[in-house]
Amino acid sequence: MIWQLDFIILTLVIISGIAAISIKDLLGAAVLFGAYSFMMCLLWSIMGAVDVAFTEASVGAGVSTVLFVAAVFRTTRRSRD
Amino acid sequence: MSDHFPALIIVVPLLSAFFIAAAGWIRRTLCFPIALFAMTVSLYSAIALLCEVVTEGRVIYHLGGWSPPWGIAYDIDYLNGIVLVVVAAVAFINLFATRSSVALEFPRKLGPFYALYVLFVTGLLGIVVTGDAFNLYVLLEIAALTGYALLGMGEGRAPLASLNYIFMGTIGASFYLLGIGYLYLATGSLNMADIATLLPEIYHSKVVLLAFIICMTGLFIKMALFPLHFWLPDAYAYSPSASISLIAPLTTKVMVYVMIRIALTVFTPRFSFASPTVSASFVWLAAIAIVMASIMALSQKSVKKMLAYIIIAEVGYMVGGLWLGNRNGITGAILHIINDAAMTLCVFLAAGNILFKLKQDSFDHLQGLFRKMPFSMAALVIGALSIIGVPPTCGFFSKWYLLLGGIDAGQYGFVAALIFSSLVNVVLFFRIFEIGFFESAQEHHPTGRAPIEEAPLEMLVPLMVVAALLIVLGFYTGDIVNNLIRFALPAGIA
Amino acid sequence: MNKTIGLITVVLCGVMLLIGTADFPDWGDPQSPASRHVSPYYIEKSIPETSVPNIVTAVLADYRGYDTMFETTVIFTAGIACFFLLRVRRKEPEIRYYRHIPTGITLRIEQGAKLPEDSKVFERIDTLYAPHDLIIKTTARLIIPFILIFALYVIAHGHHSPGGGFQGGVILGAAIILFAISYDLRSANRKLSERAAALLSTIGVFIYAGTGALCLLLASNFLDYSALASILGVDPVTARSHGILIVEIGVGTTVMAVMVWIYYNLSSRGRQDEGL
Amino acid sequence: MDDILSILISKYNYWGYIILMMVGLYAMIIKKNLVKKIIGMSIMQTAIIFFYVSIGVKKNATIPIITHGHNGAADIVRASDYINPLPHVLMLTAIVVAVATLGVALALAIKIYRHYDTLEEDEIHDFLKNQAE
Repeated sequence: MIWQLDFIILTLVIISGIAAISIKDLLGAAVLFGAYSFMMCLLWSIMGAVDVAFTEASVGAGVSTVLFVAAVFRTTRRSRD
Repeated sequence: MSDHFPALIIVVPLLSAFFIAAAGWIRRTLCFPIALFAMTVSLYSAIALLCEVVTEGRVIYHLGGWSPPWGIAYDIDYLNGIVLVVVAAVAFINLFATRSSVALEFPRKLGPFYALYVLFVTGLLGIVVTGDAFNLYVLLEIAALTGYALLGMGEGRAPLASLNYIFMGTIGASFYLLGIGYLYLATGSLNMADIATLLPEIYHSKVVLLAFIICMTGLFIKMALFPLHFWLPDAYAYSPSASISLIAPLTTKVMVYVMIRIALTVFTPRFSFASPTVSASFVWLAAIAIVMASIMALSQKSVKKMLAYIIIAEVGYMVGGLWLGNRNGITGAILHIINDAAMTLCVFLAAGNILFKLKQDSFDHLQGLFRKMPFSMAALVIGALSIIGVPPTCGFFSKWYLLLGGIDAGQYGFVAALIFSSLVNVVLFFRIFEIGFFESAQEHHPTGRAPIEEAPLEMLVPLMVVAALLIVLGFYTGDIVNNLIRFALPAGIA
Repeated sequence: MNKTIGLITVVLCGVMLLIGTADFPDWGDPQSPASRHVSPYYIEKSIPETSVPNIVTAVLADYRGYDTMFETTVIFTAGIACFFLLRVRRKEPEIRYYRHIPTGITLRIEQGAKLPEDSKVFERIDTLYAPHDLIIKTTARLIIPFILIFALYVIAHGHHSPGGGFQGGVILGAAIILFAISYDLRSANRKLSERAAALLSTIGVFIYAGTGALCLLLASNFLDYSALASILGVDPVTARSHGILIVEIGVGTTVMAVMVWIYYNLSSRGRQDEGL
Repeated sequence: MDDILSILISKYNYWGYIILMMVGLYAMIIKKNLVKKIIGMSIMQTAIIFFYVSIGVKKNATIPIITHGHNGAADIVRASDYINPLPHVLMLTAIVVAVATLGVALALAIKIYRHYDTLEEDEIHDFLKNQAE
């Protein structure tokens, strides 16, 4: 495992996490949350946690995002913060 | 089969929950009998288990045949045994008492309701019975998830209150999980008994201290200790009355049990009570919680919301009792788990009966209720006397032990808070009685429909049983303390 | 005001946690307590005791199988909770329209009248009717079989490679959700109705707990799969391996059904008529 | 310089988890939008999972799948060759719990929207205040 690579991905994770909670459009937030989960899954597979990474890829980046999109679609995209 | 009581107590309700969920789609009338069967079996096994603990000592059950620390084990001593019986008994009695209101409130969703009911009880029983710190987290989440769903089904503000409960509950559970992670990092084990043997070598480590603080913070959020309580009143006040009389008596009490378990079994008294300043600050926190919750209860205008603040004050009693760190204090805390579960059940069932007939519970509508619903109101009086702490009822005795513990430890602030809250409770309940007894009765239902009468018999009988239980528990306090709670205390407590 | 208090709480939490890291063992240290005490046992004994090379699967479904049973129950609970909270039943509208696809004739069906058979010749049309996009529909039809096969592979091959019941179940569920998105909720409901999803979720978790209870009936401890040896006709170690496979199938079924069930309820606000 | 770098390498993952945890808590406490709060909740749960996975890492070790299968059972499996599998197992469970909580939270959010027609917490409070008057 290469710590430089690990470090870069960790930075990306933090950036997409902060972006997900600060963007005004909720659909965008849902998609950014998907990106966050996917980066996280990469990070974990670098750390050797293949099963956890696999689960996060299918749950966090997959189904969670779909559920978020479904909920946003059924409510509203508008957000004031 | 008798060797497998520890497994039966969980497995039977769990399997029944699946049958109920399936029956909800096939034949709805089957749901209640299956739930009844599950609760009966778990109550029976809980009592049998407590008897086994009394006769043979600690019971350890290896799940999957793997011995701890590699596998998960149940570890039942006096402390779990007592709480198990309390949880199973409350769930059993409440199942009868709420049958009519469930049929009224969720006519089309009986299957999911009873499945969630049984799963909630399974989760709590699992929390109490397990000897594995991580397993406790998973069961905590089952109890919490079912709780969110049961509370969120109410009218109006309930979903928002329940969503706030989700946020706070998740923060609490996540903090607990993080604390367990710190313990795992420091010791490499997840089994409570194993952690307890490994910890003494590393008591000085910051990781252990932090694990302790994080775990306790998480549990304080979960049990709604005063500054972290704000999710509870709304969540409880707007919930359907069929679910609240199950959740209110059990959730906070089981969380207090978890706190006692973590503080006494995992960290051992040597660590938990090592620094008098830490213990004293927790006791002060509890004292402030009691006083503030009592004051806030005074300003409420509906029965359920007032009771919710009383629950927060009661949590303060138990937290304070534990952190007094002496024999009387901890005895009082454990005894209060039993008594408080019983009296909370009693008052919430009474409030449920009032709501069932009146459809609302604000103080303005209680006039003349003593004449209209004499039995429900009588039960409310007994419950209230117990919460206030009037002698033959059980509430007096646990309060007595707590007071003794406070005096032993020299924590007069806590003693004063206890007395203050008793006085406030007198005011709170006598206000209700005054409205109900002296103010002129309205001849008709507030909305002008059928006149109010006593709740149906199947709701009254369980309520009467609970009210009688409050007095019986009071008479047998000596036996409970001497034969059960005395052995639940760990060695090395003054 | 609230914002400041919140910010102070958050920063305090962060600082507290940061101080704690000072006493952490170095990252990746093989001699840290976490790697020395319990976990070596799993690594060294999982093949001799369960004959499962993927240690995570062995620990997940056997050594700590009780946790996993409740993990499945959590998912099941979430499914029931979403249904309990959201589901509303609406009466069918008085007048419904069906189109006979070969001829293009539209039929008007009034309350109480006999419905056309639920066949491929008729198509329901109403205000909720969403025309499908040909490209998306065809692509989904091409992809879904492969996703399903991959999901089954993930469940079945969990012993030897990353994966297992949970991941496979999620992928299975995702395939059905993809179908529901690319067609519409009504078509998906015809393939896997809500009732079927609910019953499947129950069955899956029942397979898990029932396997455990079966061990109990065979006079072993709960979830002790080696007791299944007498039924399966193999030695206890292989029986553990088979037991893991059985419970993984149960987990997969529940997870698949619940994911679809939650999606149905969330995407239609509990009405089960119109999806995304 | 080397010292600082080695401290950085040995601890930065733990700092990363603390930052993510703070981001999640911040969103849950301060944001007013309910979906934002739910996202914050998920971020916080992922941060804890990240912490657990970091505990399990072992230098010079491979993923916890034993490579030589059934026939090589005679080979000795050394614990130091494989990454600690226990945190992974725990975190699989935690991920499942997270997605279950997410589902219930979103269901409640939709129920709230059905009732109040908004997802902003302060707007809901205004609505309730107006209703009470």
